[in-house]
Amino acid sequence: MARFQIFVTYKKGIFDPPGATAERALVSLGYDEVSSVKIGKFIQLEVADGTSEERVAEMCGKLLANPVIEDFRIEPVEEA
Amino acid sequence: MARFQIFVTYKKGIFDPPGATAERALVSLGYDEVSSVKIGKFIQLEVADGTSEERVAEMCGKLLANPVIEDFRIEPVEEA
Amino acid sequence: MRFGVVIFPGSNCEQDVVHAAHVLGHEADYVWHGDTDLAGFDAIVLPGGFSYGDYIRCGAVARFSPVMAEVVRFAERGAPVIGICNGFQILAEAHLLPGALLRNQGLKFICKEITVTVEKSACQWMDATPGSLLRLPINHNEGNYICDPETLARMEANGQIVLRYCESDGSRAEGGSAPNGALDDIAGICNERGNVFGLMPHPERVVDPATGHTDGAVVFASIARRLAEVG
Amino acid sequence: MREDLSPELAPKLAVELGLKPAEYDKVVEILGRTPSITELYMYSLMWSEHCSYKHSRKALRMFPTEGEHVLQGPGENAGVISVGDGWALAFKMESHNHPSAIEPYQGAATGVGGIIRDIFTMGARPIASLNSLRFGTLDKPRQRYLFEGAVAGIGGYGNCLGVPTVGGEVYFDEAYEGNCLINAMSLGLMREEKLTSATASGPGNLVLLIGSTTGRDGIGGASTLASQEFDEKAEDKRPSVQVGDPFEEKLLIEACLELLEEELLVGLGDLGAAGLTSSASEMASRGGVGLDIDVTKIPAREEAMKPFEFMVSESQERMLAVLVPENLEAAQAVCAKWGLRSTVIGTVTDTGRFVVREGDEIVADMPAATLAHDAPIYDPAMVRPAYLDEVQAFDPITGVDHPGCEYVLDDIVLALLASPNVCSRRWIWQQYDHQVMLNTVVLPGGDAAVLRIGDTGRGEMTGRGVAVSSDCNGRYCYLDPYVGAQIAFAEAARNVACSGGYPAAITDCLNFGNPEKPEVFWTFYEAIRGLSDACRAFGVPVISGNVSFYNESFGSPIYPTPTVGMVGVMEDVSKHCTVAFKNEGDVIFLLGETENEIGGSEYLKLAHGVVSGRPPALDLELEKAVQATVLAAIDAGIARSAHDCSEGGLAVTLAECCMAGDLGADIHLDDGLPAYASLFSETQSRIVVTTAPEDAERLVELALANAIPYSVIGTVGGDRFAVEDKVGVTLVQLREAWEPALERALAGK
Ligand SMILES: Nc1ncnc2c1ncn2[C@@H]1O[C@H](COP(=O)(O)OP(=O)(O)O)[C@@H](O)[C@H]1O
Ligand SMILES: [Mg+2]
Repeated sequence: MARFQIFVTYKKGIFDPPGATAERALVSLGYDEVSSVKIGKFIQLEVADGTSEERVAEMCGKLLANPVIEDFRIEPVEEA
Repeated sequence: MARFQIFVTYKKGIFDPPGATAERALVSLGYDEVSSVKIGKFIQLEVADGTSEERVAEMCGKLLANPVIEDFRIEPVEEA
Repeated sequence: MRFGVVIFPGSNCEQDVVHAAHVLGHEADYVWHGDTDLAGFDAIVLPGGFSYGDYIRCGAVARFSPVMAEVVRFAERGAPVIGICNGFQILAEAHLLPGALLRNQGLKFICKEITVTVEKSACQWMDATPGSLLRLPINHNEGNYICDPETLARMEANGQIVLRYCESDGSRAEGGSAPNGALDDIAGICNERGNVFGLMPHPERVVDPATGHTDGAVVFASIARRLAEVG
Repeated sequence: MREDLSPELAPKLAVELGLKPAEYDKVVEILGRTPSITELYMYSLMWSEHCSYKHSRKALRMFPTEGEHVLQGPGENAGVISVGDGWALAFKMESHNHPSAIEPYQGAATGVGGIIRDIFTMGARPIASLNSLRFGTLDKPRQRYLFEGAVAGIGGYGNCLGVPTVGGEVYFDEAYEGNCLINAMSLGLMREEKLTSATASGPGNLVLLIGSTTGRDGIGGASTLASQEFDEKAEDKRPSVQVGDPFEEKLLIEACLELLEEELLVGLGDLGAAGLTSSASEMASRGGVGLDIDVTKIPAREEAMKPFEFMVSESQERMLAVLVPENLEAAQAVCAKWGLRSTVIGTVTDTGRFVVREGDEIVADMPAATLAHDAPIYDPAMVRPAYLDEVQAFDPITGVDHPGCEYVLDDIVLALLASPNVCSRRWIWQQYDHQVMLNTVVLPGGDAAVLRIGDTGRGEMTGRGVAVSSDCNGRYCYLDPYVGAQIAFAEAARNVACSGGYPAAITDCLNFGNPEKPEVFWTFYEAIRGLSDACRAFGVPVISGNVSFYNESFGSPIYPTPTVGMVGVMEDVSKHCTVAFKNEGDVIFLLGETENEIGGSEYLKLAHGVVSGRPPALDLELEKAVQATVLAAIDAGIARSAHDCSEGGLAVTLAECCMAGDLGADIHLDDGLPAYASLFSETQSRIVVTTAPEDAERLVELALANAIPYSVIGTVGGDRFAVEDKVGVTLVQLREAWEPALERALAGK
């Protein structure tokens, strides 16, 4: 079995309401050192051995991310 | 400015309905090689220089993750 | 005329649309998301609800339902398609309409009646005097419309912006009148041709006089009139 | 039979699982041997307070449960009444207090999921939900977190299902600080002939598990949590929190209703507290049959699950169906159509025994009926709590300094309107889809919600309706549980009557502390006695309900909180009435009569910081007559608005009518009472009704015919709410106080 991690983030310039709210909330909780919070998705995928990164990229482009608003980055996970 | 990445995932044994739905959807789209999908959060944090990882962990425990059902992992981001 | 109302797993406003159509004297029937035959329908409605639980993103999974390929063809033929709330989200995911719908700015689900202004547009579903006001219920968690500046300019130029949120007197507040943070107060848009319409408010909820006013009827009446005209 | 527990270890595990030594001995006696691990888990859960009602069962027998409308009384997953023209309404209320105190969003969400499964199990389509909430005061961040989370969870789940949340109630009081209450009520509609029972019958029939996979989540969740007091250890119980999947539940609703519509099932039950153990054993004992279940057939969410874990898991969104083998294929096709898993996990037998196996090996084998029915029943000791003498001896009229001057009264009116216990609940219900299904005729914000009856999707409308309200003032119950419970009933009925509904039946959720404490049990017993007497006086039965004990934190019980969910029936839903003043010049009547009763009032708490005295008195006959009057006025079409008096008294009631109608009122009170009492007394059995001037005489006749006191107290009009020279505030001021108060409190302001 192979594993991939996928990071889905909003494209630059797209306002992220949960991130902005978390940022304000942290500051109001006294964490003044916080200057930016962005909240995206962290997807852990288990696929059959030999599944290529291209194939995973296809899944992202189609379903797991929305190319109109989101970018994604894929990382194969090395087995320990 | 310092950066941290935070990975928030459901605790072991907690059901992840979005992940289960994504899994079924991918298989029905023809990606039979998919055996498991788990969807968590990927948070990018920008904080003042010198902010410790403990401090970030505190923010996670308090606000960014829900310790009752979620685990989190923090990674400092080295500047390029 | 006869509306086809698509049921995706998790749709929950399909009955309401059928009821609204009946109240207005039209025929309406359900179309299962696995079906691929739209013969006999004059217009297709993608109703509100939570298709596939809104998991991953609203509308992301539903857009791959077998019926959607037919809906795309139906729309490409110039036949009328409307997406209400979750239906709008599905149309955006399917790229039948530009842009995307993000989480409401306040991070809360909003169910309430709001006011929208009818813009001058090419929309076949909105045969109403530009500038007139409609009271319509909204009911969503992800209605925060967004698109890039070029798309917005193009939509403006083409008359694709159909409805804008406004204050109850028709004015637009300085910081925006959208309850959900939508770009430029956009509540509903159509494609260039005007046959595909997506909107966050629920016109079908305000059609039956037994439960309130009837501001939503114009949507159904407009398309019926249009179809009667073109035959 | 796998013998995996030694006679030495078994009693120790039994204690850890919450069984008392005598209860363990009874298990051994039933089995005639040492129980296996699986058996011990199953008995301990089924005999927990939550599942067995062992402390409450006897007291609950006081409730009247029969009446002309009743099709199904207590005993099934929900009660059912007839609402006319062949339509039946199933409804029930249930608590999810303890899970919500740990994780408010998921706790509240799965609470909604659970009660809705109880409804469609009966064969009814869920058509509406209500929620009754109690928290500590909002100046505490933890309370804000709990409240916001619970509301978001209720909305998150119900909205996704497409079941409108049409009403509810919420109170904030220190008494609930360590133990919030989340009670959810749901109603479902069906044709009378579709009434289904959660019964297994017919040896040879198959047992089909439908829906989600089974995991270790919520092992011993609701049942153990709800049967223990809260203390520091609560934190350790975290992993038993479950995440709800409303999408799966939506599919379950559709699939199960289709299975019933196609008549493919013999019985249907939902998996709630104590999971498979509870639903299977209850279905078996109702049918007088045995069951044989193989846990290796159950689709598992996790690896290496033990048989007992399968049997007691509280994984959400699962249903258990019994069907004849010939229908299996068709039934599974329906499930598959809705994208649901369905798996045959066992068979019905004629042995009367509940057998659990792991493949070939039997891991549990016991008489099925003993799980559901042989739990010990206790007669808990009762003692009248000592605090009652103290609080009831307090005289609120002489015990505090009351204000006299008019400016202060203005301020108190506005402060009451801004109190979190009185202010607008818009912040809450705006997060709930309260309109989907297009049956909500009166939206939240008034007295009762009004729903029309019929099937819009099929164009089968009846013209009939129901009015629904949930109510309970915990302070009154704390000061006098007998009277407090009666007032909960009376207020719920009054809300329903003000909307035009004839009280038909109730459900209840009885939230109390530890029943093993004699003082707590006394309050429980008194509340049931009060509720029963009120039900009898009105001829309104209890058709379903739920008991939640052990609502304590660090040793002190919450206010006794017997929440009442009332359903009223309307023959003509178009005749409903709302709280809003309608026309300038309309005559304002007060039905009933104000007494100086400020014990336990919101005014006493807000202006003087005191929760003491006696609650307002309740005369059930007067209450009935006042409600009969308002109903007759609504039926006759002469009531333009109706709104009852509750927290905050007449001043708040009138202000709410003004705001709802965007019209002022000019009021003259001639009750001979000091101003604070005229305005803020919480005397029961009072309703503010308006009529057109030409109908005033007819309302007087109705009041006289019902022999109730009444007075004309003013006229509708203008943009001010004025009471003689005592109160004078503008509509704008009222709104500024009332409308944003919850949001302000949540912002920590
Ligand atoms: N938790 C809640 N959820 C939904 N609606 C609520 C909730 N709490 C209160 N409401 C609604 O707000 C209105 C006022 O409630 P409440 O003050 O309890 O009324 P009353 O005093 O007449 O019982 C009612 O329509 C009620 O249904
Ligand atoms: Mg009321």
